[in-house]
Amino acid sequence: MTNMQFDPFVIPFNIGLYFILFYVVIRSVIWFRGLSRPDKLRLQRGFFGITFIKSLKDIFLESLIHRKILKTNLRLGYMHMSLAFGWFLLILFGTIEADIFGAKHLNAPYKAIFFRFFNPEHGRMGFEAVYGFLMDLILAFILSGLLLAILKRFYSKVVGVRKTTRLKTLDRIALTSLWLIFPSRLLAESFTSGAFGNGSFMTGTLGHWLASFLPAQELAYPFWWLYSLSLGTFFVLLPITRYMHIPTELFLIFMRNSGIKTDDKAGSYSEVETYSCSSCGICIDACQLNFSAGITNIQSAYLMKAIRNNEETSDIAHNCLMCGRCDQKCPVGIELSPIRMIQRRAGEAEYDFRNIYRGYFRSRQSVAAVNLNGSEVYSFLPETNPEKADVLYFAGCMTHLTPTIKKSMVKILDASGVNYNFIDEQGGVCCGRPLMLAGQDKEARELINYNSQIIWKSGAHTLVTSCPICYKVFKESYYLDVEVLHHTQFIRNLIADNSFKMRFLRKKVVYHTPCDLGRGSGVYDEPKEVLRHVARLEKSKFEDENSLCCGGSLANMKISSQKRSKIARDAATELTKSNPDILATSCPLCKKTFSKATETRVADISEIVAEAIIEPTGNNITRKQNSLSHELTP
Amino acid sequence: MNLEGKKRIWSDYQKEIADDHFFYVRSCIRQSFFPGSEQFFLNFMRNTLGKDVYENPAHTTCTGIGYHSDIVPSSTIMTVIARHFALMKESGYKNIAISCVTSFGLYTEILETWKHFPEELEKTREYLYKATGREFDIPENVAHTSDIIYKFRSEIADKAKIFLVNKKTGEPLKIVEHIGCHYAKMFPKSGVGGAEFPNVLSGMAEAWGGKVIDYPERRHCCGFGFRQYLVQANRGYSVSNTAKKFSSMEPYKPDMVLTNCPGCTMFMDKWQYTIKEMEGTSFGENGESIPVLTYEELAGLVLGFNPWDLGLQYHMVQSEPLLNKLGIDFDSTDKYKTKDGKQMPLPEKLINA
Amino acid sequence: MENLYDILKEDIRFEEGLNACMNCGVCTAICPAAEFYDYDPRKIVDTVQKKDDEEIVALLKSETIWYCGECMSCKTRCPRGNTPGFIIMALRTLSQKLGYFTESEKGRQQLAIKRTVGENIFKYGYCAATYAVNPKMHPEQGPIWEYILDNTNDVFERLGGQVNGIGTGPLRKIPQEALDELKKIFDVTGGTEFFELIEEHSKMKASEMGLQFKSEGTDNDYFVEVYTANNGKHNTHDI
Amino acid sequence: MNWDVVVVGGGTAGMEASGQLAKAGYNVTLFEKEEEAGGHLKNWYHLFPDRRDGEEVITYLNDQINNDNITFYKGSRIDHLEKNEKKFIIKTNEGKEMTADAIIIATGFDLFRSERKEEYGYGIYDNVITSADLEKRFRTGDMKMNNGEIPRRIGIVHCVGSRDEKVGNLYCSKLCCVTAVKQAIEISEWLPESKVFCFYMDIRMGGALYEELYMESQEKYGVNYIRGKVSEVGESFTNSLIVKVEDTLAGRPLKMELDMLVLMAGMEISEGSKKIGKALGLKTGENRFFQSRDNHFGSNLSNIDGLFYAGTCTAPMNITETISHARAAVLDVMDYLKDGRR
Amino acid sequence: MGKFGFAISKGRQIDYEANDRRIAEYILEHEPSFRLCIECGGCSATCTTGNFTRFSLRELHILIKRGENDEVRKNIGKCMLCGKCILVCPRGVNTRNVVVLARQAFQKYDEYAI
Repeated sequence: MTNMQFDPFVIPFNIGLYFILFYVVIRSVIWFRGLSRPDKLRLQRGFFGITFIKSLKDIFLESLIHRKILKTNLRLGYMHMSLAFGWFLLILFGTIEADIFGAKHLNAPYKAIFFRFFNPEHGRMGFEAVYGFLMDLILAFILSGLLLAILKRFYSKVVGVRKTTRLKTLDRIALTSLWLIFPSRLLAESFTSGAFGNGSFMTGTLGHWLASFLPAQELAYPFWWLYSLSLGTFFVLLPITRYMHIPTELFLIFMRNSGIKTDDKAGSYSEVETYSCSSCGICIDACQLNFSAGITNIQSAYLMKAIRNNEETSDIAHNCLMCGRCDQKCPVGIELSPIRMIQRRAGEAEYDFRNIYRGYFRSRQSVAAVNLNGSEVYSFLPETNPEKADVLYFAGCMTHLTPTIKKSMVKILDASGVNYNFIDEQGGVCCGRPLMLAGQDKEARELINYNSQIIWKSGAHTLVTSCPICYKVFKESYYLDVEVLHHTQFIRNLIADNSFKMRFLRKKVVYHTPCDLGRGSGVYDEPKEVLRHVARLEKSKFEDENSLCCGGSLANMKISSQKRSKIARDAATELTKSNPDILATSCPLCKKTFSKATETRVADISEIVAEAIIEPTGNNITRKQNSLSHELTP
Repeated sequence: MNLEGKKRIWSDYQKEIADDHFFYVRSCIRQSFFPGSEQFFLNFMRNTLGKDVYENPAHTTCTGIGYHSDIVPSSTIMTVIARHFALMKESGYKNIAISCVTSFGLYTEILETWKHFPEELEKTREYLYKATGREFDIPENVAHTSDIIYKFRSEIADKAKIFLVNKKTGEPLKIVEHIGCHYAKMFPKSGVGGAEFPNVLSGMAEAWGGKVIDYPERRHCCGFGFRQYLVQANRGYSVSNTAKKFSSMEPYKPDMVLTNCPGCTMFMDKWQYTIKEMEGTSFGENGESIPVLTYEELAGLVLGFNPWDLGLQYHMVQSEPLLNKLGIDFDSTDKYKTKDGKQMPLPEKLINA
Repeated sequence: MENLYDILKEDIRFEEGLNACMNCGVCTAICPAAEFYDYDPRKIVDTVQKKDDEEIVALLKSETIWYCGECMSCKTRCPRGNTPGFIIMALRTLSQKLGYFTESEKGRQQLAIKRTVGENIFKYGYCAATYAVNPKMHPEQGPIWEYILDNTNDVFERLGGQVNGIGTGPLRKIPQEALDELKKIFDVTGGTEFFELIEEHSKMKASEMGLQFKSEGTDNDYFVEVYTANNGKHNTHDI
Repeated sequence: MNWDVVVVGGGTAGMEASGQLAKAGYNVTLFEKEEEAGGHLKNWYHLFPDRRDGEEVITYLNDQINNDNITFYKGSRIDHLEKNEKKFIIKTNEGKEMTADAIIIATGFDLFRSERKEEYGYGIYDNVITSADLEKRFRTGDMKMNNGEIPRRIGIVHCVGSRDEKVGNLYCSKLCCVTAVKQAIEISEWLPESKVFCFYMDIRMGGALYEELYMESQEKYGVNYIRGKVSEVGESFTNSLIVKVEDTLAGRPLKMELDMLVLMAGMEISEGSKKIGKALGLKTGENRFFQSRDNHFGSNLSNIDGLFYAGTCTAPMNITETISHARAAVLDVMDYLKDGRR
Repeated sequence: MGKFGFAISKGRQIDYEANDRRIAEYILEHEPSFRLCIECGGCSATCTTGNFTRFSLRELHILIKRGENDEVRKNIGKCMLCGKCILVCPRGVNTRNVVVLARQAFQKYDEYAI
């Protein structure tokens, strides 16, 4: 039987294998076709460029080794790695083995997979034995991971995740078949080696022992069937289960590395992203709605699943703080928030917003052009002609509810001696981001046009805002040829060129990075720089990318006020563990939310700075007299 | 609906109504649109009951319509009314019988005002003397002519030729009453039965065998609204309010509307025509409109007067359907004849005709 | 100028009508005008009791004070013993005294009323008289009305009328002395002066609006304008 | 010391006062015009805000007056009451005659007679009932309308007979708001399918836990609140009630059909109080309740030495306040009867 | 107007029976805090839109509950969703979601489609 070339039990495996290969090829063609023209070019360039190498590296590190998961959670990482990487090795070395020891070169894949069946005599001594040992080792490696996986399923704490993703029936079948693959291989090989009295440390020993009280010869064959069957089922089910993420992630990595980004509308890339989600559950752990508010069915993993299954997503999509913590943590690097935004927009009337996000053209003409289509909903907004100034200060709606911030900013601006204009002093028009977050881009567009008009009519070169929400939208969605600064950045510059003197406050300060300023816009350091100038800045457990959300976020349409305050209390408790004198932030909304949640004084950086400013002698204030007499009451 | 409860309320509002020797003042609208009603009242009081009702040729309007459309100052109307009191005094009368609800409301209001603001009374005395050299006393008894008919409702019942019963079915006639806002809404005590459940008309109707219907918009204004009717541009308000009332009473299928105030009578009659013209809707049974009668006209019918001497033929909504229900055998040929029996031309496009 | 609230206070109807409003809305609930106009008597009372001259001036020039039908249903139920109707009458009088009434479409109509009802008082001794009700100005009176006017004497004779006759009865001729007394009363009590005010301000407004104006009668553009104009904006507002 | 103190009125205040005096060893004579003590409390099913059973309080009060120092005369009225320089002389309708060293007047309040708000049609339209009627219905559990059907939409009218010049009561009866909220909740519990609408001018939730109850009524029971005083009630063709009100917060008149209307009758000084007040020339305030000598520190003192007020004969009060007020009256009596004071 | 020179107008009275309250029910179903409003007007006072034009969320809130949908439809679009009202509301009503839901509801019941 040495030269046996074929046995019917390999059929299931073959069917599965060729089916999935075929499917993946077709699917990738479709995805490629679905890309926008520029993205197609990007991908081609990416594929035939040096980025190719990088992609390979990433694939190795992320898809096989699962570096990111390993970083955040060793046990979970090991689980993923052992399965992915182990399997990869098994296939690799299996093929080599078949190639070296097989009857001839370039065997059909099944020859490698079922090598021991076709070469039962193999591996008694010498190099063969060593190789056999290696193969056993790999299998053991996989099985160890598999053990973890099974434990995770029934007892998720083992791998250190608080919450594990829920499954649908097909996933279950696929999962079982996946679990069956390696044990059945183990048993199949063991029985075979048992029957032939060979095999290495694991298969050999086990086989020997089994053969001692079981008819190994007869039992081996059914287990080879089982092995092939489970492989086959797994492959066939792959496309309709979450395990599609295994092949999909490869494409994702290529696309990302070629510089493709998530669009504002559903497209190939967002689809590839959704399919790349392995439901590892890291986003669930990262989500404050989960661990503070006990809302456990809206996290990104569930959103991805809902999208994959074409379920109604609007409730999930809108019930999110958009803090971006999950984006940061996602091991696959899926742009979760942009995908959520796509879902929020889905409900609304079709509107092409690409230009605004990308800000392709940023000339005044284009603004004028855009303004031609005029306001429909907000036609009541008056024509305004702001007085000319170098710097514009736009407090923002939320800042109007925190008058101390307004007051402090006015003090700072006055002290700085810049020629500025407080454009929304008497209450301005909303920046438009809240509408966007609700998915109502068309309406947001009208407000953006309106504000853009005012901004460039004023002829200013810098726009300063106190509200990270406004800051993000000014940066991303306005066609402005002015420099947009958050007031922390502006103050940092002022300090840099000594615009005013400050005394050092003997106060212990912990800084909370607002979501839209930090993760949302990548502004982490300037605020801290400023704080270091005026007070003693302490670290907290939640710094920078890892910072928490205050819970006040406008992005969540659904959450109740009670749950908001729960989130705020938990976050505040974490941040004030070191009993700072001040919990500093740089967002009026965070300030307002935290003020209600903690005994510690909560202050915006501008307030602290204003406190530290040493009043300039003599009046070098260049701000218009009329706006000097300043209404501070909310 | 619990009648006992109503009775309790009515007992709280027992109004003092003089028995004889009335000084009669006419109404702008009643005399111009329903002269037959005023004639019946005098005729009935004088000839049937033998009471003394005096009408002074020199009495005039109270200017109430002008006052309530804000072109007549209050001091003016007070003095005009004072002049009527002067005429009373001169001709030796102490009880005034007022044919118009708006006037009645104003007489009551002004007498109240003089109580609270004696200086106003003094001012009025001066004005009147200055203007006419006349002097006046405060009347002892102020009654609307409907109060008086109400007072003598059982006398009428005794002399009744017909009762308010549907001859064919034997059922009592379904009557919707409309009091008129100025009768008691301003001074509930001044009206028989008060403001919420006035008894002045229902008392008559029930005394004469009819059944009064309460309907959701019973208390609602007829829609006159003075300036809201007097100026064409505003009449939408007036007609809309009437329409509201009628659509509210429609489901009860009333046989007639019994009114207290000449204005209301005219509007509820004429607006039915207008609404029919505008929207083609009529509110009575089988496409007919609902006859609107003054209490005098109704009393007249009960006493067996000839409907055409009461002037029913000069309403826009003709009352034949009602007369038939009551089983009154009227002479249609007599309908449009002059006093001395000369045939007049026949009007066209009347309702229910 | 004297504080407008105090001037209003001098009007006994205002004195009577306004104690203190607690905005319960019992008046508006049953107000015939509130139903067919964008009108809320409660708000008027509330505005007036703020004693703010600017707001009162705004009222005097507004349409809203002309919506009330003076049915006085509001007097019956007010838990604070106010009478919005009286307050409005006082406001209307003041608006005419100060000439503000011509600022509003509804206010301008005062001329039409003066020229019809007002004149009737002197002509016939009554606010309304059969032959004063012109079918062309009163189409809603229907065919019967034209009929009555064509046969006034016959109709009234049978119903006890005295068309232009001496003595008593409907449509009788009011003795000249009586009419003179009426006129005299108007002169003495400021009624005549009030009429003249209305004429005067209307005349000014007419020229301002560039409309033909005659010192009497109904056959001139300004009269027709005020008698018929309706901008259709009287029963809606924005939220 | 064996002073004789007469307490007039066997309601909450009278019973509590008698009990406290008796404990302190005074000889108390308690007069109640009805055959049973307990006053208005007898008719109340549940008390606000905690919804405890009124019976429990009655039981407490009965234990209070179950004391050998108390002589309790049921069904007896004071016909004659006068004071010579030292003692009060009392004659009752049953001809009893006695003297007293001090007197506590606890003659309480009457509920406003809702018939007097004619426009609401109490006693005229079926299914217009008062808050007291509703409490009775809660006891019997019979929530049906006259036609035997279950009311699907129920209206509650606040301020009936309170804050109303038309019935001569300008004052706020203070307890009707919270009673309305309590009853709205109870209705919703009896008839979960039905909707409740409260028509109010102001929601006055002055007491502890009142506002919470109000919020609960919205949150848990979906009770609707419409700001506006009901102007008139009529009957529709189908015999449902039609209320007309201004939805003042929308600035528009509103018309609504209801199956049942509950009138929150306010509090007025009782007829009994008036009689005694007349007989003795006791001062009354503009609200016709007895006027205390001082609003802040003499609310139990009358204009006659030795005669004291307890409870709602001086102003609307809830049970808690009434009991406290009664105890305060007892302190004043003791102080008055201290040796040497007389 | 026709031959009379005036017309019968539709009343302004809110006729509770005649009105359609599906919009309100839809909102109540998805945002229970909608019940908690006590009409204090805080939202209207702080409102960004209200700063520019006559727009009262408080008033709209009532009209929604009464089923005066035409007026709501006319005005609801003016809201900028800036969210100040949420921070002001003493009863923790999720005012922003109420607006969003109202807009959704109007789209849902297409006879009101905005």
